Amino acid sequence: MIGLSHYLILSGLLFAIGFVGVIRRRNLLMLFFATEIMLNSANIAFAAASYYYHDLTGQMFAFFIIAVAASEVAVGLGLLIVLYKKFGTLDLDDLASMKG
Amino acid sequence: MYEQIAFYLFSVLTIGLFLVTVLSKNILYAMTSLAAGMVLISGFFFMLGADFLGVVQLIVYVGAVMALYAFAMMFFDATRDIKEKTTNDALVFFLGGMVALMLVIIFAAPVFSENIQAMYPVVEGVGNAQAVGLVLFTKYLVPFEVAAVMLLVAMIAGIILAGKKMDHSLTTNDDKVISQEDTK
Amino acid sequence: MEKFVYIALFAPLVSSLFAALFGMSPKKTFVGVIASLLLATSFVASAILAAYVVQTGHGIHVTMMDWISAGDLAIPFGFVVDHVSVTMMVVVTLVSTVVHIYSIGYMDHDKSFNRFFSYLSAFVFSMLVLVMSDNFAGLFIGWEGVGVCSWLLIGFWYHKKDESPEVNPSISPSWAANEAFIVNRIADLAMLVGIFVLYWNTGSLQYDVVFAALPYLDESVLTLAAIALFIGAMGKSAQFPLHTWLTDAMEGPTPVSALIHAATMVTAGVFLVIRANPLYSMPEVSEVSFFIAALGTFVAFFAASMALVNRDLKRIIAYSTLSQLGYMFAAAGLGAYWIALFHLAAHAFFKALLFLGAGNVMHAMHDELDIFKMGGLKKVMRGTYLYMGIASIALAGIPPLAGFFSKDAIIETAFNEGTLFLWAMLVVTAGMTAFYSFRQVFLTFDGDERYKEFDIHPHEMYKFVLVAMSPLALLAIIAGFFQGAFQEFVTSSPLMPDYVMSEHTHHLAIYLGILVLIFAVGGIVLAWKKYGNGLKRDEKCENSFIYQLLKNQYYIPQFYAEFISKPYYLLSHIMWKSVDMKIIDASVDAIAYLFFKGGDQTRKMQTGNLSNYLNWMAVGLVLMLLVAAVTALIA
Amino acid sequence: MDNILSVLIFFPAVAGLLGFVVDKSSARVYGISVATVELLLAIWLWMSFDGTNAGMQFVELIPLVPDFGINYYVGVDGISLFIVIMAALMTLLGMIGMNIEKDVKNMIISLLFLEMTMIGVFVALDAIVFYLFWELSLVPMLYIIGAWGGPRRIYASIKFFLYTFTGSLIMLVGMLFIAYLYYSVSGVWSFSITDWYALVLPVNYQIWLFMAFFAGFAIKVPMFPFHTWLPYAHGQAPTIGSVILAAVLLKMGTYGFIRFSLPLFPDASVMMIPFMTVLAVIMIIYTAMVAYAQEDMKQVIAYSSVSHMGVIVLGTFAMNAEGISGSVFLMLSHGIVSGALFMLVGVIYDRRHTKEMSEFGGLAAVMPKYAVIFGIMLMASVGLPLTIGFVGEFLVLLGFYQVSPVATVLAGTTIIIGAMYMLRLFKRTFFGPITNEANRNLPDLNAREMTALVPLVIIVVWLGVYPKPVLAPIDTSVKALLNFMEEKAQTPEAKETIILSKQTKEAE
Repeated sequence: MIGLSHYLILSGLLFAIGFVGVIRRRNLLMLFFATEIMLNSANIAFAAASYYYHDLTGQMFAFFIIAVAASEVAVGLGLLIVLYKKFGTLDLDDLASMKG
Repeated sequence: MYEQIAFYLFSVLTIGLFLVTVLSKNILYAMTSLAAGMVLISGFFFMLGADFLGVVQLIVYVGAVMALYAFAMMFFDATRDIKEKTTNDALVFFLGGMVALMLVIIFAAPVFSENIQAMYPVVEGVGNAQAVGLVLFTKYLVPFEVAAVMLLVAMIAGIILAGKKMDHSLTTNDDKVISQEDTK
Repeated sequence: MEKFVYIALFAPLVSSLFAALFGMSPKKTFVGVIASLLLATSFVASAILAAYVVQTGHGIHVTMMDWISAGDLAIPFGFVVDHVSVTMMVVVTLVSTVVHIYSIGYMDHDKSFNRFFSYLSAFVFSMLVLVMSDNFAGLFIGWEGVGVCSWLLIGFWYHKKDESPEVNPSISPSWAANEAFIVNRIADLAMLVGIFVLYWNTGSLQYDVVFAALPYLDESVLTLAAIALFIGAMGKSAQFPLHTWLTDAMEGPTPVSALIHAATMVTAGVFLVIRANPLYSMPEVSEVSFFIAALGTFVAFFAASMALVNRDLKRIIAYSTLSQLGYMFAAAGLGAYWIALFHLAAHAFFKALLFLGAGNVMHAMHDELDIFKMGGLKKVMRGTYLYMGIASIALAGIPPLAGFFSKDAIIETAFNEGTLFLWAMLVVTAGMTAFYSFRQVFLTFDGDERYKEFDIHPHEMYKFVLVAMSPLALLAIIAGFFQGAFQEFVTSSPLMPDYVMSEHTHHLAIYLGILVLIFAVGGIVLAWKKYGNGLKRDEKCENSFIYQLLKNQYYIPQFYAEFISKPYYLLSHIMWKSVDMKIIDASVDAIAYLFFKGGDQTRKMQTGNLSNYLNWMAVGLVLMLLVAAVTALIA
Repeated sequence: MDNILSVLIFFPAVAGLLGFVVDKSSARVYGISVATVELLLAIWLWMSFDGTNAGMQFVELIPLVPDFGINYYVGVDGISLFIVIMAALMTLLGMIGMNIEKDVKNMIISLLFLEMTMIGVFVALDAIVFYLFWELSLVPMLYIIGAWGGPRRIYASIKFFLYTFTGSLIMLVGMLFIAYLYYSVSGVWSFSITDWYALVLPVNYQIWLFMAFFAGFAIKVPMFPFHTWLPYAHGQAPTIGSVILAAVLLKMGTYGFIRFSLPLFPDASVMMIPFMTVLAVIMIIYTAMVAYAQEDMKQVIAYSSVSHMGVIVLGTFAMNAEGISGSVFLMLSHGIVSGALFMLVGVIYDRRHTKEMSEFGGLAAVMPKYAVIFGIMLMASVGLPLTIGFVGEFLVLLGFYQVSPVATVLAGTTIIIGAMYMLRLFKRTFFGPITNEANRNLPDLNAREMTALVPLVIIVVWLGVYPKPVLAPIDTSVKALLNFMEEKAQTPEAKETIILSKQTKEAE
């Protein structure tokens, strides 16, 4: 029988994949992808919790997460475009302008 | 039984697809595999009885977000392989592995007991979409509206940011001119 | 009668404030005149009060208002005019009136004439508060008040510059003033402790309450209170080892020396012991009382020895004052309080006279004080010669002048108490006293006119000044005759135990008196032989060890300078530069520096590269998860 | 006027805000008028204060965050009343005596805000409100030192700010912990000090909390060894800054001990007497010695402040009405006297732009009025009877004698070594011949300076001769405080100490 733990472990694994992406990649677009993965892993966890506890709150959260993710993509992509126009690259190593 | 098969199948596929996303050098592959992974995740939602969420997932992610990414990619000349120095792989996999390990340990451990009380129990005999609607438009009305406004704002922001100086052709003007104009 | 109490007390204050109004303007003679008149008013009021006390036999006690009240402590401004205080009031106001008038002449050419009167009257006010107060705190007000006035007056010529001790032993008036103030403060601390002890054990500071409670107190408490109060008295009365300030205080104008450092303020210590006689008479503190007597005797001898060789006119008189204060303490310590008070009064008259005479000499000699540079002045200064002669005879203890009666009584007391060693010391000291007073008189007024070498043209003081001095001269002559009356008057007070010689002593009194007289006359004769016909320097004697030792005041000032003042300054400097700056402040700064350095080092983490930041974030996340997992597993 | 305290707090602040629109040339007049009105209000407060009532008066309570029991809660008792008046007085006189050309308007506004925070601290009865004003007071002071100070003003102001801020953060933790304890005992949140008074804490908690509050107060006082910010702050601050700093801001620390430490932690306070005594005695003697070695006039007075604050701290822990009343009175007298002394140093600094003693000498002849006022303040500073300085010092030493005679004698050396450094200062500056030609034609005090200084002289003498109008209300409140402590103390040792220390033999 598939239990809550299964889903949570799956969610954790997906989160770890997204996490690897975040720390490994230098391209901003790839970072966005990785972020999406992490968000989705969280959504799975919420939906699973919702299902196993018979409580809609988890779904509500997942729902709002999707809304936030959508906004993030909209704004984030806009920013990426501006950045690309300005610097011609999306590589983080070339964008380091805030050196302390 | 079907449920188990579906779960493991979907899991393996999702993990694989997302790994491709994360590790692929080609941005197009990455995006495609991401889109596929999203579809599979909506499958999980359906399995979990969150029909409405699954539909939203399909529409928003696979439909809207992926479309946005696809359009954005056109700006960035995405067909060629990305040349980037990746962070030291040993470190990455150590950290990633640790995170995975931790999460698995935490979630697998039986300490998180099951005594959580449902605040908004699923109403029996009511469809998921209907139930979601009931909660969403009563208890979560204000957050919902706020989310709506946020999306609107995000949309406008996206248009403004991306749409600035759309009349300039990126291919004819070189970067210097643009950056100079930006600083004006 | 109450109004006379207030008149006597506040007339000097009014005088002081009036003079202060003109403090910054040029000399105005009327300021001095009005101040003197107000002082005379105060004297008259005091005299009326004295007559009242004599007639009725009881004192007047007034409470003006509350001063400090906190917790259970309540200190009023209360004044008591009883047998003891009225004696002091009369002495103080009389001497100060004379000194005020004298100062009109003496300070004639000083541009700070008005200021001087302001200070002088303020001093008298403080002194009256001291003697009239009905509680220890009030006494302390006056105690500190006279200290400040003394500081102001010693440092009156503040504009003089500091010199090396070889040129001027007191370095400068301002230095001497500070020394006097600080040394007195040391004693004041002890006095405060005495006050605290009495308060916490008797619940009050009023004399009557405290004295009534004395029999119920422990021995340790009584001893502590007695010692502490006496240390306070030692400072004011310049007893060894706190005596150095008194000779340095001679930097002040001479009227100040006459009033403050001879007649009144320095006797405040004796007054305190007399005032607190119920405490010092307690059998539990007999050791303390005996110590007072012994120290007094020692100081009498010790100061007289230094006076033997000194060349400074005023310092000789200052040492003599010290010596006489020693006599007073000897009497008080032996329980003969009324004799101490009697000697105090008599001494005030002739010592003030002596100082004022010295002031005349100084005035004549243009502030020259070295008696080796004087001589033969009697031709030009007849009046002064007469006055100083009278005062010196009185001081030397030649009958029938005042000094004989009062001093002889003290010496007799020492004999009567069976303290023969003290008695012998006092007798010898009496001889020394006669020697140095007449050495000074002869060197100043007789013999060759050495001043001519220095191109000085001495002249006699103003007439009115000499007239003003006459009451003192008169009293120096006749005060002794009132010994019996005085005894009867003072000891009729319940607070003043009588002291009568035993039968045995009484029989021997005449022989004892003659013995003292022999010593005194011997001293005078010796002085005449040595100095009567002019100054003959004796190199060998002057270079001898003892002469040098005496001349350098037993090297005590040098000792204080080398082992107290300088090390204190050095230590202060170390405390500041090394401890405060290098240890405490530096450690605070080190902590700040640590943070600053830490920030500076970790700044390198801020590469500006987002990827790098993400890596750090990842590390943080792993750590947090680790913590979460571990705590969860432990729970 | 029931809300006189709110008026007192916020009138200067509102006036300060309005000050932004005042013309630059009339800013000074504006500031002085506002400060005068404020002082009159403060005196009105005194006149309508009931001196026989030991409790809080003119209390105002407006809930701010009811869920956490945070209220705007103010009131005065005998202990705080006079410090409030002194804050208003010193602000006014400081403004009158101020001789600043640069940015007068900003200075006036800073001072008015500072006045608000100072009064706020002393009337606050809610810990959060207290803390708020406590921290806010740092800001105008930081600005005053940093903008108008001497060459090392930035270092000095930052040191001042960070040092005191660190201490008060620890104090805040203590406050929050008390609030939490209160909540766990009573089930309601409250930050009001009067509620906290009712809280009986276990002794070990008391000690920790005492230490937490100690960190805040001791740095502010400043107690040895946390005093090193003070010489810098004074050395670099403009005259007006030093005046306010010495007169009022330092008193916050000792006031805190009386308002918080004693009644909240009576057992810990009693247990800490030896510790506090040692620190206070070191503070008195050590800083007096350091003062003696100084070459700069202002530094002498700065260090002497620390030394005198040591006496105040000592009196606070005497645990009898004599000592604590004396300590409160000494706060006032030290405020008046050190404020005046700093103003006096400012006078000479305005003329010669130096504070080095070696630059002067013989000033008494050139500036007699100045010398007279300086002399009076000097005598008040060394605690001459019939000046304001004596009353407090005498009471403190008297009170502490019951606790520890040895410590009292050691602390009493303040009257000796205090005289030493002050007389040394006076001698080197005012006595002797005029050695420096630059001093020969210095003008004496002008009308403005006299206006600022003469009232202080009058107060010094008046309260020295007749301290009763001030001492009586203080004493009433202090006695109530002690009775309260005695009842609240749990350990028999503490109870015994409190009872013993306020008893004379006679009363047994």
